[in-house]
Amino acid sequence: MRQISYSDAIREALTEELRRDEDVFLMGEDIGAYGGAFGVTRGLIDEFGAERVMDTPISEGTTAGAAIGAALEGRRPVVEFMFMDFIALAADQLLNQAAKLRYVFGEQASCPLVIRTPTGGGRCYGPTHSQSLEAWFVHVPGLKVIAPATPYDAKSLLKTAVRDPDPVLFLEHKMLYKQQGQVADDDEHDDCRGILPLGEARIAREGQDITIVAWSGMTREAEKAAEELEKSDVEAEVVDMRTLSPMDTETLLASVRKTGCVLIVQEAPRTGGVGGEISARISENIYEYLDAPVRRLASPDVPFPASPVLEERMIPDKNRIVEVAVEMLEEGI
Amino acid sequence: MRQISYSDAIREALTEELRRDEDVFLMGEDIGAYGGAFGVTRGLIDEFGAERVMDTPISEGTTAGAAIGAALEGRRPVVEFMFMDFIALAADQLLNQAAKLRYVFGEQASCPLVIRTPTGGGRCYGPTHSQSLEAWFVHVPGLKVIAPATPYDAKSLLKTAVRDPDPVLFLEHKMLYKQQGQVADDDEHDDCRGILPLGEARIAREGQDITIVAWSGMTREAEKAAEELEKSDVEAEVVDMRTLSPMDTETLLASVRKTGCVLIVQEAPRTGGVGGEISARISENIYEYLDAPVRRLASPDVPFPASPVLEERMIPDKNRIVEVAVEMLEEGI
Amino acid sequence: MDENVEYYRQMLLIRLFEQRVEQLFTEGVIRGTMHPCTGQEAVAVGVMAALSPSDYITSTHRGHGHFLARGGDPRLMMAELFGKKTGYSGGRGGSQLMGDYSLGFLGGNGITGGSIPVATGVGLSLKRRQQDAVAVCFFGDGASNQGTFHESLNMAGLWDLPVLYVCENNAYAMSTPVHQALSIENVADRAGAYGFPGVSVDGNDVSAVRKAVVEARARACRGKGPSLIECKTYRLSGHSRGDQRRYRSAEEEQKAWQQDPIRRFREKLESEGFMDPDGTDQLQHEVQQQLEQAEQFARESSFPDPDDLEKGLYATDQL
Amino acid sequence: MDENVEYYRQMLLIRLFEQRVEQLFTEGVIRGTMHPCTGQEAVAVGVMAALSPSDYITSTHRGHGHFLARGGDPRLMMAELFGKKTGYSGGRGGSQLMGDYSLGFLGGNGITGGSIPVATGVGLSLKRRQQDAVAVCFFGDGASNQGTFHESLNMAGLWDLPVLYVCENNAYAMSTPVHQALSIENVADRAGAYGFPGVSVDGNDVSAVRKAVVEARARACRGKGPSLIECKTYRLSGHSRGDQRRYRSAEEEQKAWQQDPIRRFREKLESEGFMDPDGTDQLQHEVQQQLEQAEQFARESSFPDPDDLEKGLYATDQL
Ligand SMILES: Cc1ncc(C[n+]2csc(CCOP(=O)(O)OP(=O)(O)O)c2C)c(N)n1
Ligand SMILES: Cc1ncc(C[n+]2csc(CCOP(=O)(O)OP(=O)(O)O)c2C)c(N)n1
Ligand SMILES: [Mg+2]
Ligand SMILES: [Mg+2]
Repeated sequence: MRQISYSDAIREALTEELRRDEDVFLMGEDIGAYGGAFGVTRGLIDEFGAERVMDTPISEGTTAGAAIGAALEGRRPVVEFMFMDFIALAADQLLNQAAKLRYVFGEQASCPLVIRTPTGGGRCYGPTHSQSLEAWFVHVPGLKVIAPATPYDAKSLLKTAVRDPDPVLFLEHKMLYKQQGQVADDDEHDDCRGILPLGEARIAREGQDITIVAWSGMTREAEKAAEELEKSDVEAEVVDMRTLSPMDTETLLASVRKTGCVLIVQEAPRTGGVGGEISARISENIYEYLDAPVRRLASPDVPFPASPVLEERMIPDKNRIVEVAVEMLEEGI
Repeated sequence: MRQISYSDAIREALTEELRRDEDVFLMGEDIGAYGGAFGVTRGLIDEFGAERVMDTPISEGTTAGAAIGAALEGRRPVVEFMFMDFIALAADQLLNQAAKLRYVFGEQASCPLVIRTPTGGGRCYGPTHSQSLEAWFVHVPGLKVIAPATPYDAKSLLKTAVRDPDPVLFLEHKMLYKQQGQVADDDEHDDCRGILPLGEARIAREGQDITIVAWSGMTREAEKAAEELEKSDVEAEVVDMRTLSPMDTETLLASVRKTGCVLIVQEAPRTGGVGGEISARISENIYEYLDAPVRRLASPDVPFPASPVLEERMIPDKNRIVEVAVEMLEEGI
Repeated sequence: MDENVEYYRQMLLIRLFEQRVEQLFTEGVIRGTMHPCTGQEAVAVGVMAALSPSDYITSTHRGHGHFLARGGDPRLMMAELFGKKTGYSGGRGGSQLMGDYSLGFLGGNGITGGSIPVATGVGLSLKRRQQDAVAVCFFGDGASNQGTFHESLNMAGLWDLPVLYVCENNAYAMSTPVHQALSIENVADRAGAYGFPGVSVDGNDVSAVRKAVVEARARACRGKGPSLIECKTYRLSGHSRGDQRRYRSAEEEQKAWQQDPIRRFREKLESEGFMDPDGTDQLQHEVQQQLEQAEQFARESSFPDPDDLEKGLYATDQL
Repeated sequence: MDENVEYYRQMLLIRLFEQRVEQLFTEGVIRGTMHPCTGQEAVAVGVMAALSPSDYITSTHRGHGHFLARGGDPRLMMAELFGKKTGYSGGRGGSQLMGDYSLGFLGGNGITGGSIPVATGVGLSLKRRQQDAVAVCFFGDGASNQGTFHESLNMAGLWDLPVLYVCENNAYAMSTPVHQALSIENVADRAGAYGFPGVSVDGNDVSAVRKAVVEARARACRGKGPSLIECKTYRLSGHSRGDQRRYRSAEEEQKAWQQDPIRRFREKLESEGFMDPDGTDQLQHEVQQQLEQAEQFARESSFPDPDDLEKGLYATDQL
């Protein structure tokens, strides 16, 4: 398999799906000639033209709504929001339209819509360009939420998302765009090559001493922490949730059953984040397997500051993960 | 103390604060002559005039934003959104403006804004008029979230909210509006009579066998369940969170330390709700006091259906609470 | 039968449907809420009369009339209002959320202004298919003050989308008179800000409405883009059940009843010889029977099985 | 000193500030991002020249010029860009989020169109105070397509609020040419949809801008309500640092440079005898020195204490 970057992997997925299905098209601000703020769609307008790689006015709410309309009419729109922070402007359309259509109107109302958007901090972009708002959408029944951590998953899951008959939110972490990794090649004869089902977590690394649960950008930090922990003979298992909704509780529980100890790492501010849901599910289901209380490591409950020294303190990283994991193991024993 | 309804209590709080402070004013759709969809502001326009009880166009986003601007200029706007479902249209202004102002711009940026809005199901209003979206805003650092369950708390906490220097979301449950209860009287000589601080949970009922945690509409069901449980000699303690953000973890933990057993009851769909956060906090802090796994009772992960038979199945009620509590106590022993 | 008689029949069906439904709410037979379109029948019927089966329609919270005029089955609509399994949305949607995609009717909407972007997207899609079809977007005067109106009309104007924006200006948004919310005289005058035509028509005149829509539709199908059509009408009923209408006077309502589109239309048809009083009575009788059957169907239908509550959220998990 | 020379000085300050900041980003000294207003200096300076100290201003992501023209301290601005504790927002806001309420400058905004409702609310509040003050709302051509624009201008028109909506039409929203996003020719032409005046002025002419704002302000203070002022200008720099500007040609940019408001203004002032080349050089030198001091201040300031990260979220927990 080839090594390419996370953003190239996303571009490949888009390219292949645009080629495969005429109904697929892209909408977003500056995704054409500019190629999107992070260059993900660069060049696509040359192959597919402005009709299928559509620059939109700055109107996030209606862009989402228009994509819903197009989806209902049989298209497969893939929308890019430049930063996830701006999705709040489209929140109504996602919550009150997209998510409810099939449940209410039944099978006649198929809304195969994908919203792609970059999340997360680490680039000193400040309070309104650094947020990870997955918790909002995990709480919206009818939306699916994907947050891949590797080029392979990014490509494979995006292809799945585009083919999915329901609305999917696809979260790309800014700090991962340059991350290199293998991806599945397209195959003329096997349309489903490299396609991954939604809703399956991934064991990013095996271990039996402690489970570290992460998704999106935090997965990398968790893996680095696991490497570090190995030096002190701690074998950490890293569970990359990948799909947050629907959530793969089974894989998660299987890991915790084995290790008896779990640390959840979340980039979003602590309170009300997805980590709470994960923690609750573990307690509810396999409380008796726990050797130590479930713990969460997360950003504190403040907006993302711009200053590098503050942002660095804000976001959980390898060192903090190691620290807490060691603490847990010491207490737990 | 007098007995009045929850909606009268809210109207009293508004009346008293409008009288007390000239900078207080109300904005919202049809809150003037119509008195608001649930009649909460009925009559206020007669006393305070259309300048202080302002009907707005149907523009939730800008209404929130305009309230922010007025607050920054020194006013104390109290906005009504007709149903909480519509708050998604103002999500950007709340998330990216109101919540971040003080943290970023410092003390110069004071945004004393209250958003009042009815939440919850139980009236067959269907998918877009029944939602409880508190989880979204509990996850936004910089916003405070109040969800009172009694006329007393509604009146007292709303008064506190109006005087609070920061943005507050005040959630009123539709099924509580007619609920009767005592309230604190206004007192010419004591401006702070009946004022409650934000961020303190309330022990709605004492008991030592199991803690039932609830807020807003679910508190009543929890209390009814506790009465029912008493018949089988189970003494349930009901903790009414009242303020969801900041969250009073202390009161919560104290109760669970005593009972060793906790059931969280949430009206919103299960996944990603505030119940997860509460569960996680309990595990993190007093895992060793737990005799049984923390459990959540919530609506299933679907939109709120309109049909009475479906809505009835959807929302947790007294009977379901009793059932689960009994199950937990049996297992726990 | 003259097409005008058919329009009259549809208007009557809508009027009597709404009146019956309001009654059923008052009796407590139906729960939840509903927004009658009493007085606005000529808009629904006039618009639909101008459309083709390939067109799409998005509706509002006040959508029963639109649906009936497009051919919605009163039985399934009534069953939906009763919260029954046989209803258009299996009881899940209620008054505001029912639709029939086979009729191109994408349903009502609980969010004021919520369907304007959706219709715009349907238009975007239709334009690429280069079909002889348009998307028709109903919304109220109140909804025209939502941001989605602006964003959508800008996109439609920019891309010349085949979308007809039909504003039902019924003089009120709930209790708010139009001019306490709209900063100019006519909603139609806002079309200029988007570079396409806007017209105001008498929304109580089914022919005037039909004519405006026929023209706008032809324009859109010629690739010339969207139109904004403001139909000036009046909501003769309350905003929703339980509305005491304290915000307006009895005199105002009486005056409005003099413009009642149904009476006006009947008088016109009778005076022009298309109908006679006997024929009208006969029609009324037929419609009433149809509604009685619809109600009976709804009453006799069973409720959805609560055990199915969690089904049908995703395509992989069909109800 | 003639006021025009002062305007020139401010424009120069803005230009050199932006150039220096871009340079510091390129060198990696400053992190994050910034949006230079190079080429748009006449708008910022012209608007501020027309205002009184009691007025309020909301700005955008491209707000350094607005802030400097309103009297923002380059040292504290530079420190903010450096992420330092001495910066306007203590390093928390960065380029897009700094303000000084004592100057009535409510800060920039990271959300395109996000400040339009806020300014409208300030105007609402000012109107009730019946003070001689207005709220001035800057936004771009791109932002004018957001729903907030519509909702806000409708409210302002409805309630005759003292708000000046100043659209900086700099020909692009990021890479998108105005007419690939706006369905009509001029943003100003949208004012008619709200019942108040809209004008388009040469945004590269400080006097033209000033004059338009003076008139609009006087109108607002007479209780006549809002105005929309579109200042046509051109962003000579990239959208933000790192923008390769592949979406436009070198020729187009060269032509735009010929309209460089600073050179135009200097030539005018020199030809009219208000300044001579020596004076201009001297001014340039002074400004440069001021900026060097600002940079030194920023460099020498300390970073915020990471231990304070969680402070200052609520009034009860001050930093
Ligand atoms: C976003 C949103 N805001 C408010 C409401 C509540 N509401 C329902 S209908 C209505 C009035 C709508 O007025 P208009 O658009 O003129 O339509 P009409 O009711 O007159 O048909 C309001 C305020 C809603 N459903 N959605
Ligand atoms: C809601 C939102 N959408 C998109 C962006 C990203 N963005 C920042 S500036 C910009 C272009 C704005 O164009 P315009 O309003 O013309 O202002 P200009 O940049 O030309 O000054 C975009 C798309 C944003 N910050 N906020
Ligand atoms: Mg209306
Ligand atoms: Mg621009």
